[in-house]
Amino acid sequence: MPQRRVDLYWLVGGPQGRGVETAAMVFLRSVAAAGYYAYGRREYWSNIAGRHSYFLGRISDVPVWSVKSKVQILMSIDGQTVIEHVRDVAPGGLVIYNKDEENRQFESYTMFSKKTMARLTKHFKEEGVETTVRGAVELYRRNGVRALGVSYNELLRKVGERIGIRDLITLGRFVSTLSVALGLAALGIPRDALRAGVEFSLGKRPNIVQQNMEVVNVAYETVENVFNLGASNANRDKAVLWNGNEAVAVGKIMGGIRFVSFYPITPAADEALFIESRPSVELDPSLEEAKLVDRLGVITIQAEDELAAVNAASGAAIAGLRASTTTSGPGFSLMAEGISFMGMAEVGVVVTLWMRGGPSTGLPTRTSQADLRFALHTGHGEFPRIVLASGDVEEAFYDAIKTANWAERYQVPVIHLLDKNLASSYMVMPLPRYDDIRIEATPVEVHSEPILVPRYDYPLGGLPRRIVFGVSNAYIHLAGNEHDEYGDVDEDAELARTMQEKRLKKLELIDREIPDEEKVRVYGDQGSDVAVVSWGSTKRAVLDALDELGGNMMFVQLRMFQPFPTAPVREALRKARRVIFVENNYMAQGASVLREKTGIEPDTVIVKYNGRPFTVDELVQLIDSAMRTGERRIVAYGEL
Amino acid sequence: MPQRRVDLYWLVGGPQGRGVETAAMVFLRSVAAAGYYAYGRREYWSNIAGRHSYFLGRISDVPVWSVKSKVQILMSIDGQTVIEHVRDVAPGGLVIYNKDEENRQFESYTMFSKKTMARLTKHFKEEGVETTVRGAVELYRRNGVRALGVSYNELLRKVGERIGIRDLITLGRFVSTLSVALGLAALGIPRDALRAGVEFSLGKRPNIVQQNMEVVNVAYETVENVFNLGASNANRDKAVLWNGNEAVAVGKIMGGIRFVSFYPITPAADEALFIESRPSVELDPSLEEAKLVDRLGVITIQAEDELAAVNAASGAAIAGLRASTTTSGPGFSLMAEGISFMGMAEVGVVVTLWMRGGPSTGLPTRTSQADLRFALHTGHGEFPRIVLASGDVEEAFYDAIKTANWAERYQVPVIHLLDKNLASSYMVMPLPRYDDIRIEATPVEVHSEPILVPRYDYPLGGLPRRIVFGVSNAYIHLAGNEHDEYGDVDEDAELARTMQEKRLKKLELIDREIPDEEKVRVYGDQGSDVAVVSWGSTKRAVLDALDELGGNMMFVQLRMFQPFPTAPVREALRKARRVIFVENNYMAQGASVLREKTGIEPDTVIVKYNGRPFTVDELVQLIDSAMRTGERRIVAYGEL
Amino acid sequence: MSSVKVTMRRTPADYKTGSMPDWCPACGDFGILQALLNAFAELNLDPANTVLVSGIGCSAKIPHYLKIVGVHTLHGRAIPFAMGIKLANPTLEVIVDGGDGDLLAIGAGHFVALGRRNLDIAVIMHDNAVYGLTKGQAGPTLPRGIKVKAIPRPNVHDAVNPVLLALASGYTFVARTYSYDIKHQVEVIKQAIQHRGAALVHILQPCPTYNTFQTREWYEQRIYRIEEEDPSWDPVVRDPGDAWEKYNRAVNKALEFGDRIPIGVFYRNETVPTFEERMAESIPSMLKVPPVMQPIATKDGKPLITIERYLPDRIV
Amino acid sequence: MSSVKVTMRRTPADYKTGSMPDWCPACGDFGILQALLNAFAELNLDPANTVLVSGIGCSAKIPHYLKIVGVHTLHGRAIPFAMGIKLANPTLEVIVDGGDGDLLAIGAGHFVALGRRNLDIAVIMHDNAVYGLTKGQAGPTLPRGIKVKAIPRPNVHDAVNPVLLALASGYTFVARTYSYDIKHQVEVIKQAIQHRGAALVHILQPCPTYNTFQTREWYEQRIYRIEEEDPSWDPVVRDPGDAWEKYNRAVNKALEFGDRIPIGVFYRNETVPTFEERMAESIPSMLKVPPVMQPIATKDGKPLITIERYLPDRIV
Ligand SMILES: Cc1ncc(C[n+]2csc(CCOP(=O)(O)OP(=O)(O)O)c2C)c(N)n1
Ligand SMILES: Cc1ncc(C[n+]2csc(CCOP(=O)(O)OP(=O)(O)O)c2C)c(N)n1
Ligand code: SF4
Ligand code: SF4
Ligand SMILES: [Mg+2]
Ligand SMILES: [Mg+2]
Repeated sequence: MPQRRVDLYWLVGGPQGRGVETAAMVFLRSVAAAGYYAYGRREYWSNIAGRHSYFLGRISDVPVWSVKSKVQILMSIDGQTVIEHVRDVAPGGLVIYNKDEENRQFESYTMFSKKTMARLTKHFKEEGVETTVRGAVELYRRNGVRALGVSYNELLRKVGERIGIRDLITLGRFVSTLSVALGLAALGIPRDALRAGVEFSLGKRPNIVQQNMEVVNVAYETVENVFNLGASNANRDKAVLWNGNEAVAVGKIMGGIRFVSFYPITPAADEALFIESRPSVELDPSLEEAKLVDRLGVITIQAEDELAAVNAASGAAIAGLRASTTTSGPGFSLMAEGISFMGMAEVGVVVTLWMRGGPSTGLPTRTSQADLRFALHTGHGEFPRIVLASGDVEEAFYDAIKTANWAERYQVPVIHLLDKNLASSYMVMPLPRYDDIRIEATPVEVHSEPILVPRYDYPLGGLPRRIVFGVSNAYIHLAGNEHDEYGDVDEDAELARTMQEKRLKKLELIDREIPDEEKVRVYGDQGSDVAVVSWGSTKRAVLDALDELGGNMMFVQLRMFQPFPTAPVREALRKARRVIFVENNYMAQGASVLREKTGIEPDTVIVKYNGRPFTVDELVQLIDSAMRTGERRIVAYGEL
Repeated sequence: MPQRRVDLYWLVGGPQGRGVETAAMVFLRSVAAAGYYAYGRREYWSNIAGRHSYFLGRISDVPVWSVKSKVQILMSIDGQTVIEHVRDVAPGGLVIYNKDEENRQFESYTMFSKKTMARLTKHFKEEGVETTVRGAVELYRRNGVRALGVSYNELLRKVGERIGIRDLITLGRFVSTLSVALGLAALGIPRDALRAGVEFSLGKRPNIVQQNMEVVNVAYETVENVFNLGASNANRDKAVLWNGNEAVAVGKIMGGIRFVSFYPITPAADEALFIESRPSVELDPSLEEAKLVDRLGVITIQAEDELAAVNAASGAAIAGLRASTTTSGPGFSLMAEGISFMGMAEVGVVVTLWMRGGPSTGLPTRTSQADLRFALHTGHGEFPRIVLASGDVEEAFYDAIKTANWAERYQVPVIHLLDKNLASSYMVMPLPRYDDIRIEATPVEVHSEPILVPRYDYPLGGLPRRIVFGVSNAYIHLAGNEHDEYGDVDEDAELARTMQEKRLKKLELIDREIPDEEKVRVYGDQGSDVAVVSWGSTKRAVLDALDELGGNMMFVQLRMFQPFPTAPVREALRKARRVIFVENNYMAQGASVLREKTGIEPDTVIVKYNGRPFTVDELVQLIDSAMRTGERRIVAYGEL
Repeated sequence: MSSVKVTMRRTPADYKTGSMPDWCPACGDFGILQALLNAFAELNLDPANTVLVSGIGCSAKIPHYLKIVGVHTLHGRAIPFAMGIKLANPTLEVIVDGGDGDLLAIGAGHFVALGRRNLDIAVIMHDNAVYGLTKGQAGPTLPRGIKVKAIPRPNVHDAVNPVLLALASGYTFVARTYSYDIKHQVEVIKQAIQHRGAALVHILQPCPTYNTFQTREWYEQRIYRIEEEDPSWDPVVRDPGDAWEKYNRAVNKALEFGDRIPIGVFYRNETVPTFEERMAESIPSMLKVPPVMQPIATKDGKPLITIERYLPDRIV
Repeated sequence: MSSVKVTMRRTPADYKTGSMPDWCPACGDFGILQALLNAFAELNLDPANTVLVSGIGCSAKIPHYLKIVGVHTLHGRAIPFAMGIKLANPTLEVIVDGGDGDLLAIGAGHFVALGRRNLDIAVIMHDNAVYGLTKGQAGPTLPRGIKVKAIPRPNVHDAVNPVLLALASGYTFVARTYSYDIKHQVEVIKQAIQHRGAALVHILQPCPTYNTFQTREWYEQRIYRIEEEDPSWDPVVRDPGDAWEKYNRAVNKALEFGDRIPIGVFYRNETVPTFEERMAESIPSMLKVPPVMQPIATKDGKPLITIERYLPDRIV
């Protein structure tokens, strides 16, 4: 991999529903077209239009998937963005803003969070500047940030002249392209890369492309190339630009999942909707399998609620189809009973849980890692389950395939833990290594005559039979009550004990069969003095922070929480003199599992629970502080 | 307390719906009338009529609440009972059976569990006796049990002659009274005590009482007094005869709960139905409060599902009423989202969870302690909660009052953990010490003018305001989304952090305010070498087992699991050289919490997960075996 | 319904909070908010005794914009919360606001159960036929085969008819109105609030952002007022004997939903006892002293009841 | 519906398992079990391709007594499970059995949603108006004011009318029958199974143990066959143009439930596309090769699709 020549942090913001997403997509696709890897995390309110929303990202020559709390370039669609992010640009950085809004008071932005506004008002007052966009610009300058004000109206009028549109309101639709084009010009991204960006986010209709390219032209005429990036000389391989929702959706399909049920909920629904919009997959006609069907179908069901979603997926899995349901905290809460049923009836379903800020409706569009314990213990009674947490979009993709295999093989609920940070964060990801992917189909029992089959007649430590309805020629009974081998209800005490043992012994089988490296991964030198332990989407920020910190440190990523890899984790941490646990929640849930399962007590937990993920610089500072002070609990405050 | 002069174990069984419950109630009330303490646990199938059902119990001069796996007297309504319990009578004991059924084959009992029948068939074959009631009788005799066969038909005809009923089918309704009357006669319980028993379970209609007393007479004429108990000379104080469902129901009402929502489910519904059948409570007219209302009302709502039940209780609590909902595993699973809401919106509701055999529908009428972890972690996101487990019916009663106080004061969900073993086990319980009961009403804010009040404006470490709708003259906003002090939705990062802290700091307040003895109780000498640790309804069996074992042993009862009393538990176990954890589940969940919270690893866990509670003798044997062998995990098999 | 303390006459502005709605421009919810403000003022409701319970959705944000008691609950569960509140204190005015998804998809079971109870609350349904807040998926009232802006394929579900479902479930007040018609809404909402029993106000609420099918124009071409077309229309049951016929007529009217959409009151029947009244049969004190005002203990915190008194037959 | 392999003619006894029902003596469920046995035999259903999905309740024990594929699920959730099964393999015959509590209290939301989907399954509702298995609490179809054996006070809920609710929800086959009338049941159940679309069979099922009000006698005094009273009764929609009128007639007939209780077919309309057909619009292969039979990987376990092929526009 080439040296990191370019490493730049960016932010684009504006009112929700007024093109922030479009802008970010133009930006990401453009820098990708220029040959860079890139990353962008979306932050937004639970609101359709008007609230402040932004993308925070990074571009580099190598794959990247983390951010810092200060960016080099801030592109703004509106003045509120300029105000909200007044502390978020690094000295020497650049903020591009609309001069037309300079005089606007805080209060004129009617959807400004009361709390944020109050805090910023205090800050502005303390700094002695007026509570307007102009005041913000003044503060940027004081911090050594270059503030580039241009009149968006003037530029749009210029565009209008070229494309024959007069009306400023109509021209307003170009403001998103304009805002990032100004930034891309300042970065020195080759202008023609922006065509890909425009086509990607606005479609290829020539008229639209041409109009937007005029916006680009005007921007490039207006702003000088400050950062001088040019095209990347990294010569990277083909990659895919997607977010976690999409990576998991594609992973599922690749992993053979053919049924995805959901009830709309942030940040899970986009995964299902992605499949729903591409429900039929054309096979490569040269494949043997294409003779049977030329187009594979993936059923997505928008259920009437999550109770229907989880149990419909169970139904599909019972019939023999690889099935999944996807949700977030509130929906997952409603799935507890259905998951317990899977445990009892031995049904394998992938339950994808995109964690968001809780409890209750909480912060529906913000991130968190606060559902680990709930995922581990959800559903009444005791039953085997697999709980796996992915560390980044790439892992999430591969894990979607693996979890599909496991659910079918072990006939247990498989809870795939992800979060909002992964869901709506985009990255340019190297294409998968298809050769490393295995779809492990479990053999199906097929009988020549219709026959009664005892589905649960399998040896202790083994697996239940795999029956496919309409294929196996078997009639079976299946029950959520305690049952005998035939699935018929019985309450005999000995039977209850042995069936319970059969089911729960599957956990040991799973533990034996799944390789350790799926369960826990160690980055850096196993013999390091200091171990940072974490799980889920904090992975990249931790790795980047350790990179910056240097020194004798390793990162232990916990991936599987049930069955928990006690021995490998103990081994990984055996030599560590100091253990620091990092996670995005209040209660340090991962650390509590570590303690419960291994007896290892972290020296410090670093937690964050304001709905925002860790940034790299925050971790650098807090890990360093943990090392110096030995504090037992450190809370991260970063607001980006 | 007097010496234990009488200590006798009993069982009465028959087909569900053919008077087993009536018989047991006649029995219990009769021995109570004779001055004894008594206990009886009900075992039954998830079935309305026909399956084998029985009560297993004990009578003594002192309060008792445990059983052994061998009884001294077995009273049978049908032959299946005689067959099923062939190993359950102690040598020297007595089995009373119906000679008319002697020739009946196993298969003639059409609702015999297939599994149980198969196992018994094997046993009978091995013993070389025929698979009939007669074969069973033969086995009893071989085990040194006296088998007393009488023709029930003959006796009923004799009764019929005296009360003027000829038809044997009609006379069949007396078989339940007959079966226990025969037993009570053999025990030597004074005949007039049975009048109380009959009136209690069949009502006081003179005709009915007289007819049944004739049954009693015939029984007493038929059977000689074998055990010679007579009336108790213990001279005990007034007591109450009830089961756990009833004790909790009354505890709730006494604790000020005025709203109980439920959706029918075993073994919780009987608690709500008990209140529903006594919804209006007449006040002692001499009370000051009786001037305002002469009859207090307790609202019970049969909801359309558990989602409605939990959220309706939340609604009542939000309005300011003490509210509770009661359920079992499947229903509790459906309440997860509502409980998470309580955490966020700060609503105090007592959620009574009667655990039963799981997962899923599981063993709906059997016991288990497998929902501890789920109760601790149910609901997405992080929020404060109280989780308390009661050890016996007496504790359950007092705890129902305390949890009502706590829910109101702390405005958090309070999960009261109980189980089927408590729910439908009857005991003669000493009357409560009313002077020890405190109903701690939290002060209500009342304004003179309607005014907007920030419900969540309270200091870190404090408690939210208590507003009662229609009383406080306040209008407030309340939300399950993250919110500001006014309950209005805001997503500001700093606000999210501080609100999260406010909510979760309540846990520390709760921990400080609630005395340690509510959280953990130590029985026996703190300095003992051996500590048996347990929680919930195993308490009495453990205590009785330790009594029998003698030696240097103490019992540590964990009661509160959230907030967990880490320091007191560590202190209690500080000197123990050996820790043995006993619980009614597979995964040793209580032990895992102990490990997580204190770092203490039990030397042995003794678990049982066949839907049946521990018996005393089983524990005596297994604790002893743990001591001798040091095995890490011991599974109990007892089937009674 | 409950009596309202009249201390002063309030204006719609008196019910406004400082919070600005964060709905999209021209959202139909603005009309509903205005109608509520007006209706509250015209009824002069006491803000401290008026409780608005909402679910989750664009619609469900409404309590934050109203100076009354506002309880913003869970998606689909507003009705059970409202039931708890109303029973805890039957003197409160309790109103439920929710979306079509909220009340008829995830909440359909509670919607039906409320009819069976005839609890005295008013349900205001913001029907935009989409899931607004989750970005425009098909709602339960969107007709089959229609592809609105944000859904990838035409809707595969049939629409449910809220008025018919309410009638089938036992609501004793059922009406439909339109969110851009403030006057009509205010009339209907006032009646619903004043109605003694379970009331449904089905509001046709354009969502300009996502419902690109049932737009303002679409509705305005179809809507008509029942009583304008049929001046003899009288939905009110004055005598239990009339109920059958009026109910049948209402059901038949409800079936009409297509090229022509009737708005107005379909059915109103106060001869059915409310749930509170049914409960009070076994708990007589409930309607005299609201449960929240009943004592729970003696002054010094001792129990008000004893087992000896409550359960004499269990004493042994 | 799906084609049935006819290998031999089966008798009712062929569908019996060894398990003995543990219902109470004279329970109405015995009649329903017999009717299912007969209907299955008359339709000669392939046991391995016939799936009976039940909830939880006395009623829900029924699959254990039948030699077909039996899936005994969760209280209230049989319909979603059945949906997953049917979509995974649309060639299966899928039948749901449940109680009134199962389908109309805790499961009411799914009951309504099934109508909106018109998924090709048949729902057999055992309506005993009580919660049998939990010992006799009031079920959602028990009339208000009635006190049956095990409830401590007269029922405070109004009854819901399953036939009306099904019609309001969009079921395209709606019928009522009576559990002691095997012949009538068999006829109706057969039609429901053969119907292409969502079918409800509402079975009046006495529960001699707990429903001491709606007894055998009670029902038999009230029940009449629609087509006997009105020989011109024709509930079948043969042309989409007839649907409106037939639906209206069915709704009006459904309103009748009191002193006289009509049994028979209320409505049958096969002109509405089934959910499977609607889904197949975007997934054409689904009805050709059932999803469970479609390949998920190459023979050697490699993916069948690549990102390059599936998402060409995302390649950068
Ligand atoms: C249990 C649960 N599932 C899903 C969601 C996500 N969610 C939020 S709003 C909404 C739908 C909103 O639609 P509707 O009720 O019609 O209200 P509208 O936004 O259209 O006013 C959903 C599904 C949730 N909050 N909780
Ligand atoms: C979630 C959940 N809640 C409650 C129960 C308890 N439960 C078992 S059967 C039943 C009701 C049965 O009534 P119905 O559906 O009418 O069937 P029936 O027994 O009358 O045939 C209930 C509430 C359960 N199993 N699951
Ligand atoms: S999405 Fe629709 S319903 Fe929601 S605020 Fe916007 S216009 Fe209104
Ligand atoms: S309780 Fe009723 S429905 Fe259940 S088996 Fe007995 S008679 Fe049948
Ligand atoms: Mg909506
Ligand atoms: Mg029923």
